[in-house]
Order: sequence, then structure tokens, then C-alpha cells
Amino acid sequence: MNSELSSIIESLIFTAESPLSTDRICELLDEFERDQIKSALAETVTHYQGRGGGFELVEVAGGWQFRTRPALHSYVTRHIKTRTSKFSQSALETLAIVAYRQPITRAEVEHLRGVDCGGVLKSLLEKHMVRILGKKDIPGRPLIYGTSKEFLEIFGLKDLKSLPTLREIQALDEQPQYERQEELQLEPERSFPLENVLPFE
Amino acid sequence: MNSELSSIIESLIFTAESPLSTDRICELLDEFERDQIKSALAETVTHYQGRGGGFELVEVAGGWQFRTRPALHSYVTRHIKTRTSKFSQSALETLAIVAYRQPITRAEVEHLRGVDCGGVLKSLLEKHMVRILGKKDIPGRPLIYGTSKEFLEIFGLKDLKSLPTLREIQALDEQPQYERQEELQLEPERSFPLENVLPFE
Amino acid sequence: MSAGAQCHHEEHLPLLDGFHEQYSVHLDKFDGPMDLLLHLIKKNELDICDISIAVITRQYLDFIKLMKDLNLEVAGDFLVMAATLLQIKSRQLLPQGEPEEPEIEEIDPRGELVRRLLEYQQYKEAGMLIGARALLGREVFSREASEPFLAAAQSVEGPLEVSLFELVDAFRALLQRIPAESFHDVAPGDSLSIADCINEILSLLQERDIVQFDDLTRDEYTRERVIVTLLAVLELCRLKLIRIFQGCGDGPIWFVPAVTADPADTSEV
Repeated sequence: MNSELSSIIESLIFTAESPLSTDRICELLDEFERDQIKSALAETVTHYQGRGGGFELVEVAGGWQFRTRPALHSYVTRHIKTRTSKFSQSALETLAIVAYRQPITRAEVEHLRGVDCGGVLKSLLEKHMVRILGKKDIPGRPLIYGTSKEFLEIFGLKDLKSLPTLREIQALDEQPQYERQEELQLEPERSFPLENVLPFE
Repeated sequence: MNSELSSIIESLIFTAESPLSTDRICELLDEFERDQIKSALAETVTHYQGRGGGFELVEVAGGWQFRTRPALHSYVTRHIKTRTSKFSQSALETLAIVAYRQPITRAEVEHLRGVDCGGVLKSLLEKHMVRILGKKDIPGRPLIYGTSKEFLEIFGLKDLKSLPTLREIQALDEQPQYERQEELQLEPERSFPLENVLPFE
Repeated sequence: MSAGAQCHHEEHLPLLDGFHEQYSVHLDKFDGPMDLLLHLIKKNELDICDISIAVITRQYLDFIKLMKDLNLEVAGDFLVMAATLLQIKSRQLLPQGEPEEPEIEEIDPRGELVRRLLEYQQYKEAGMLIGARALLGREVFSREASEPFLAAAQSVEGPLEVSLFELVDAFRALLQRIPAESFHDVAPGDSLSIADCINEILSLLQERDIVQFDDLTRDEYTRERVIVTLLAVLELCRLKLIRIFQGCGDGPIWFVPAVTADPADTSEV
């Protein structure tokens, strides 16, 4: 029922400290073909999804990791302290702007939000959600910001393309209940402003 | 096939830092009977044994823990090197001084840090973060240090000019200075006293 | 659609009455002027693309007044937006485009604001969607325990992982620890420091073997820039890191690295 290769891959992912990329798995298991590894991975994901156990295999930040199922968090937090604090609305807004529009300067973020964002940016830098990418080649050479790998890890995103699709620009009254909006379905073939964004790393 | 209780127990064992005893599990899940918990545990052990995946549930040191199967250890040890090493605070500090004050001698670095930096500099040289630029034309002809190309690569910098300055980081904490305006010209027919509206004090 | 505009006089008082209970609780919920504007638009059931500037401006100013009444500090950002609203309103009051130039499309002064509001709304929503995800360390957890047999074998160092922010922050922390006089150019004005310029030259010399003086001042040909560049070049020369030469007569000044980058070679320098 479970192939030897799947077991090997499972053991590697299980013992890794951070998400393990497919590339890295192929590198570690160079006696196997990439295709074999990919199908063994797919098989393992399906197994955990179907089983609905205490944890599952998810693809985050460009790699694979075992994580507990969100539905069980009220049990897990009985003995594990939550490490990630709540993000304020302004932090989330700023993070969203940086995520979708990177590379972006502080002035650009502030123009979009209409408020000073220095403090929020600094706290996002300290939380390692945002990183300095360098300086923009315009007068004054302002710093440019982007999101970090840890941002993808914490928010459980596979990559920047799996960010929720921005809602089409439309009148506010057409869909006022945005708080309850379901997560948007990702369409990989959609042309999306992020295509132009710096590739990760 | 997999009971809800088994899933809960799995998630607890999975997230625990050390083996979790049956007593502790019963304590954490006081809404369940001890017998229920014991049979769910037995069920889970059987499941992992039968499956023969990458890891299994074993009883060690008086508690339960997921461990990779010994047969797979030759694979698991392959990826030890993926663990990233973090910079120590003294390495980071020394590197920062070299980056921001290059070209700089070891004595100058030590003057700033107030401690001997020979070891740290050597390890930064070994890690190729720092390089020797030459010798200073003063008595003793001390070596002059600067950062390397690899340094730029690690930090994703195009060139040394792209290093953020201290001022730029400090500026994040500062509130923007709005120019004081005498008074905005507002409409005179307004029904409430507009002078109070814009509180420039 | 423009119902708000028609009855705003009637609405005015009850609206202000409700302000205190409604907003004093939620004051800190407004995440800046854009957020407040969106709230007002939604509350008045206005079409974001066709907002009544009169209604919105009045309510916006009322809100600022209320903040002041409650002795809350009104951030400058809110005042900037107030000025923008008033400016749009005054532009709307100006006579419309000349009739003899009918081909010029009438520009809606609200256009820029509406664009910003729509864009802001998108990011606000995206932020909420992101924030509603199951976060690692909050709703979702990864494995913390390490394999005992791996712990023993873990001495091999892997690739370095450190962020630029940590590097700058380490430097800043260091500077806070040591007396200020140890540093001469820690916080120069807005001017270019010699150290920055030296860094610039060193990084140029990593890319090419020869650099012309003019290359350094081309983008920014000011007296200050030339002086700082000259001092940087002289300092590098004094440190014997570069060699300078000049073409015939008034020809360009060139410089080349005086030492190779390879640390192995430095023993015989």
C-alpha cells in the first residue's frame, strides 16, 4: 500500500526543520528519478488528506511540511503555547500591500494606505515577515521592501502566486459583506500582477 | 477508519517536544475516558505499524512519540546539512562593522566592539563573508578588511551602495513631519466653526 | 444613488448624535483616513465610483472635529486627507469646461481619490483574507521534537541565514552601546559620507578592473559629490588600495585596484 520511496520521502520531510523543497528531496535522493519522487509525494499528500488524522502534508514556502490540521488547534493549544501573535489590521493591510506590490518603497505603501507606515514596517521587519530587498534606482535611493520566506511559512502559502486573488475593482455596494467572503479560488493561469514581481530568492 | 479521538491524540503527540505519557494525554483530554484514550492509542500504533511509512508511533521513556523507522536512518541522516546556521550576535556585529566601516583594520573593529575580534574575523573570512583588501600603510602594516562578493549575495544586494544606512532604519521610527500651515482656506458658509476642525496647535 | 446628497441636511443632526457612541468605541478601528472614508461611503450606501464629495467631506470633517472634542490626537494623515477632500470639493464648484472645447473630456476631480479608494479597498480585503488564514504557531503547528539520533550528528554547519535588517539592527544596537565620540560620521546630515563613497568605489572595482573618476560623479554632478569622491579616492590611495593615473594632460583620471582581491596573495603585498 505504501511504496518504499514514499516512506523514505516521509521520513525526510518529517525530520526536516523547515519545509523541504521538491528540488532538495531530489538532490538528497539522487538514486531516484524526479518523476518517481513527484508521484510518491502526490501519493503521500492524498493519503494524509484521505485519512484525516492529526496532521497532514502541506506545501508551504516552496517546500513540504507536516502540519497539524487547523480544526484541531483547540486541542493542540492545550499544551503548546501559541507563538504567533495576532496581526493588527494595519499590519495585515501593510503586509498585503507589500506582498502584492513588491518590490515597493515605504512612500508607495504610505500613498496607498494614506497613513505613515514606518512603525508598522519596522515591526514587520522585526517579525521577519518583510525584508529589505535593496534600494530603488530613483533619486534618493529609497529602500525597497518585499515579503520573506517566513511570511509564506507563517501564513501557510505555497508561493506568492497562491495569495488570494485581488477582488476585481468594483463598486463597494455590490458586495458589501466582504468580511465573510470565502477564500478566492486560485487560478494559476490567471495573469496576475505578481508575475512581474521578483522571483523568490 | 480513523476516529476523531485518535486524530486529537495524534496532533498532541506530534506537537510535543518530548515523549507524551498516557497520564499527560488523559490530563489534557479530560473530557475523554482513560479507556477510550488507551484504545485510541493502541489503534494508532497498529495503524502506523501496518502502514510501514516513514515514521511510527513508539513508546519511549514512559511516553509516546513519533519516530522515523530505524530502517530509514541512512536516508534521514543525508539531510543534516540542510540545517541553516544562524549568525551569532558577535559575528553579526563584527560583520556589520566591517560592512559599514570598510576598509577597516582588526584594531579598529576591536576598538568599537571593546573585545577581541580575532576569532570572529577569522570565521567570517572562512565563511567568505569578509575578505582582506590589503595592508594599511602604518607601523605594523595591519590587514585591512572589507566585505566580499558572497556577502552581497547572502544579503541579496546589488552592490555596497545598496546597504541600508542607519539613518534609513532610524527613519522608520520617526513620524513624518507635516509642514505647518497657517490655516486652510475653508468655505466661509460652513455651519460649524471650521477653525476648530483642523487642529493645528 | 445620490440620495445621500439630497437629504444630507436632514441627516446631519442625527448623524452627529450617533457619533459619540458609535465612534468613541471604534476610534482606534479606523486605520487611517482611507479606512474612515471607506466606512463613511459604506455607511451612506454610496457608490464608491460616484461618491458625493459634499456628504463625505462634511462627515469626514465632523469626525475629525469629534476626535478633537474627545481630546484625541488627530494624526497629520487625517488632515492631509481633509485638505484633499476640500480641494476636490472646490474644484467641483468651479465652472465646468469651456463650451468651445467640447472635445476635451471633462475630468472628474474625484477620479484620483476614487482610484485610490478602490485600490485601498482591495488591499484591505486582501489583508483580511490573509489574516483569516490558519497561521503557523497559532492555529497550525509543525513538529518541534527532533530525532535523538539526529541531534548528536548535527554539528555540520549549513548555509548562512540572516536578514539585512538584522545586520543593520546589530550595528545600530552596537552604536547605542558605545560612546558617540568613537564615531565621526555616524549620522551625517543628508550629505553623502566619504565612507559611503568608498563603499561605492570598492564595489565598482569588484565588477570591473578600471574605473574612471567621471563614472562616479556622472549621475550627480555637484560640488559636494565631486569633493567627497575626491576625498574617498585619496583615502583609498593612502591605504594603497587603488592606484591612480591620468591620461595625457587634462585627460580623464582612472584608477585601478592596487591589490588583488584574493586574500592568498596578500602575504607578499
